[in-house]
Amino acid sequence: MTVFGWGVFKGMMVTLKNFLTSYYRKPDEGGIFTVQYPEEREKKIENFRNFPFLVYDETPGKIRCVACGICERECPTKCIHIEMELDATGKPARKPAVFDIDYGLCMNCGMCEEVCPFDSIFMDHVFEITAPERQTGLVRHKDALLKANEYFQKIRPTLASVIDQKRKAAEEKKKAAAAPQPVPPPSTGGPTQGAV
Amino acid sequence: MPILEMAAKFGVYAVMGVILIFALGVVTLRNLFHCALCLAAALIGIASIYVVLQAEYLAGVQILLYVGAVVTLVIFAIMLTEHLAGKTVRQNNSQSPLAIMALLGFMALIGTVIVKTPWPVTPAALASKVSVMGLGKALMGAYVFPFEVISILLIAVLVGTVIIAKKDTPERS
Amino acid sequence: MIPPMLRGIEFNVDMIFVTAKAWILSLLAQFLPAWLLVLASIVISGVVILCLGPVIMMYLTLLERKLLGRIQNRYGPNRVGKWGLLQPIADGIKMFTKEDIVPANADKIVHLLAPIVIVVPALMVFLVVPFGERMTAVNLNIGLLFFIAVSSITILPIFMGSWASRNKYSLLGGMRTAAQMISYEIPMTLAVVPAIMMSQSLSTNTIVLSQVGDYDLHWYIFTPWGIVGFIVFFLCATAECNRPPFDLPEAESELVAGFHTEYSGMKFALFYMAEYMNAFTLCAIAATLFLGGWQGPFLPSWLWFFGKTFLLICVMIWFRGTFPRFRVDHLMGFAWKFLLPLTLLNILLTALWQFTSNLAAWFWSILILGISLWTLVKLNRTFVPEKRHYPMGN
Amino acid sequence: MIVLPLSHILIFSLLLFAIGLYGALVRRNIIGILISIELMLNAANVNLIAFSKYTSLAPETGQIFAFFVIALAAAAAAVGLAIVLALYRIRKTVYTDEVNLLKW
Repeated sequence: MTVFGWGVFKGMMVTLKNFLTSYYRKPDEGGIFTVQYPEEREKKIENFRNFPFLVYDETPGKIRCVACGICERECPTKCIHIEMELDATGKPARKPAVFDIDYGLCMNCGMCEEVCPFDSIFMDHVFEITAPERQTGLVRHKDALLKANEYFQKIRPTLASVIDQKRKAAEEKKKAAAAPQPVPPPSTGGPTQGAV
Repeated sequence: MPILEMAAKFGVYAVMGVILIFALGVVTLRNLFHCALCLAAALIGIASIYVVLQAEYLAGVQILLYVGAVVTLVIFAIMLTEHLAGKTVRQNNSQSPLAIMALLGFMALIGTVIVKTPWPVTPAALASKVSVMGLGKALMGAYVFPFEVISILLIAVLVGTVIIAKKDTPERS
Repeated sequence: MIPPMLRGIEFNVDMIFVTAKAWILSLLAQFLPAWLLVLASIVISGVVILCLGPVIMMYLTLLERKLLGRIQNRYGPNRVGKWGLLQPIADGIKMFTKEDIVPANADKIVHLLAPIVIVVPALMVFLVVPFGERMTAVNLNIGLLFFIAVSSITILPIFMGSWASRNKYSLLGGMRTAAQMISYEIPMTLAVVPAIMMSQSLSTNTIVLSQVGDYDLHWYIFTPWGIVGFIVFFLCATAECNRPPFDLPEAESELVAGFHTEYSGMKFALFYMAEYMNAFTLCAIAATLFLGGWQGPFLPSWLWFFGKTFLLICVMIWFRGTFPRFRVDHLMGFAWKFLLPLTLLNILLTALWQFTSNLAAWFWSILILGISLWTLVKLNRTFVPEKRHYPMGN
Repeated sequence: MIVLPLSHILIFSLLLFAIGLYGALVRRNIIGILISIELMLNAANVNLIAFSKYTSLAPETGQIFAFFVIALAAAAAAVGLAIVLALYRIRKTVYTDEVNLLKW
């Protein structure tokens, strides 16, 4: 037999319990889990992705990107712009001369990171970006995008280690393939030479 | 404290003047909603006159009943009947000059009566204070019969109003 | 030499405000004529109330947002000031600086008058509230009637506000608010009658004094009719100041903001202030009538008064954190078909309570209350339409 | 305790009554007439209270009569407005001179 007002009483008890427990319960079991943003920071999650950046191995000169343009085509918001560098003879030098990403347009989807065959573009953890002017202020040129491999290892240790092993293995395989047959003329190694 | 006395008396005359102005507003304003608001203001003024005449309980009842209920009723009626079209409609009919003359005559007659007759004002009456307890006893004592008749009448009015105002929708089968 | 005003007041924490006022008056007495002193004491009380009202309103808004936050597992505002204490001031500045938009074909005068006319009764009610021993601003012997009459005036400015802004939503909101406030005013007035009957007077001070007793068991809430009266009065109080779960008229989801849709800036702040001050005074009167006003064992009287009122306001906020909104017909049905008969029966109970002995009185009054509640619930069984069957199958 | 000469209050209520009467006679809108009648009733109330205060009859009589007048005025207003609503629903008008046919 439903006593009149019993549901009302139960409802009030729920909110009262919630009110009281919010004072002493710890965040993960029912307490208040709000993070006071500027003072406290959320603990870093490795796969948190924000604007892309380019990786270089030792010196900014040895950039991994070969300006193949796959990410430029794949980017849904078309915010990447690449121009191939031409060496003295006018042949493409497999290096990007100009590599612009418009952070204003980029929606942090991470497509460029997935499609990049040369592990050269990854998503960063830096999200507090401001610029004085909206249209042109947020366009990042190549030198602003370049970051060292150590930084990449620091922010995404697991992924970075996997990629480094892969690159080292490719390195050994290439060196092994190149070393044992010093005799055959260098012409056969032409097509794989660019796979670095 | 003669100054306070004199200031209070002046205040009462001022309130009376304000009430008369609001009353004129009730009668002459074109927009009926403004009339109802002037009526509310006039009634609150009259409640303050009751306080001056040491009938506080009645002032409270007056505000509660008149301003709280009757004026709200009038405003409900205005809202339901006044279509918002701002068509300027002649508010008063043609007999207004005739009515004014008749009223002036009526006022002159009653005015002279008021001023001329020596009212039996007794200082004892001025001093007597009506307590709420006294009112209750009188209502329950000497005036208990009209009190009951009024309650029956109010119930009759309640039922009557609902029946008249109810939209007579055809009885759903 | 104690100045004449101060004689007869014992100096302890309880009388701190009374002595403060008397001391100020004794200071003024040196260079003011006698009759001006009377005005001075009126002015002092007036200034105190005029400051008390808005400050209470500001910190009620903060309290509400803090408690609601805690109920919903988040902090309330804590950015402006130490624990968000300066938040009301920030809100106030925001309200002042906001642009004051008046709709094009609105009725200018009435649009301007409405917020003013709604704040005046909200402030006037403070006169009658007994803040502590000998701390009622004006000791009217028709205190309670004054309170009910003044709080019944608030229906008018709501009409003015909704009619003047020439907007369908505000007109609908205004009509609903007026209907709700009228239908909840009657049970509220009748819920007050038992307290008046038992204390033989309308003045709030004597009502509090009539609840004096050892161990404070003489509060009216510790009697069967007191409990019922308190619950009904408190429900009607929440409905009277349009607070959830009775806040249909200004329900954001349905009527944008009810009657104060077309108001912004300072005028909206006045509407907002009037609502919160009404909430405070209604809780104060509920505490005075049923919880023994400033009665309390050790603490000074005004501390007891503010504690009880604070407790009741927290319950109102608690309601807001818990309950969904009433539907219009349930809202009206609840007032007319449930609360009104209950209060009438409550008055009968108090009458019988006065003449019978204590123990037996408890027994049969609970009996009567139980039976009447049961019948009322049965009578109010909500009309359940017969199950609708769809031709195409469900 | 403010003591006004009785005749001043009577003149005030006479003026109020005259204004109410003028409104009732002259106004075209039925609700306007009803409001003016309220004014006239209030003028009568003021008179009742003034006499009960100043002359030595039993002091409560004036106030009790005033209660009954208020109750009756409320009842009259309620029924009057109900009739106005019914009239408005049928004839779509609240102006007295447009409602002059005895049979509609």
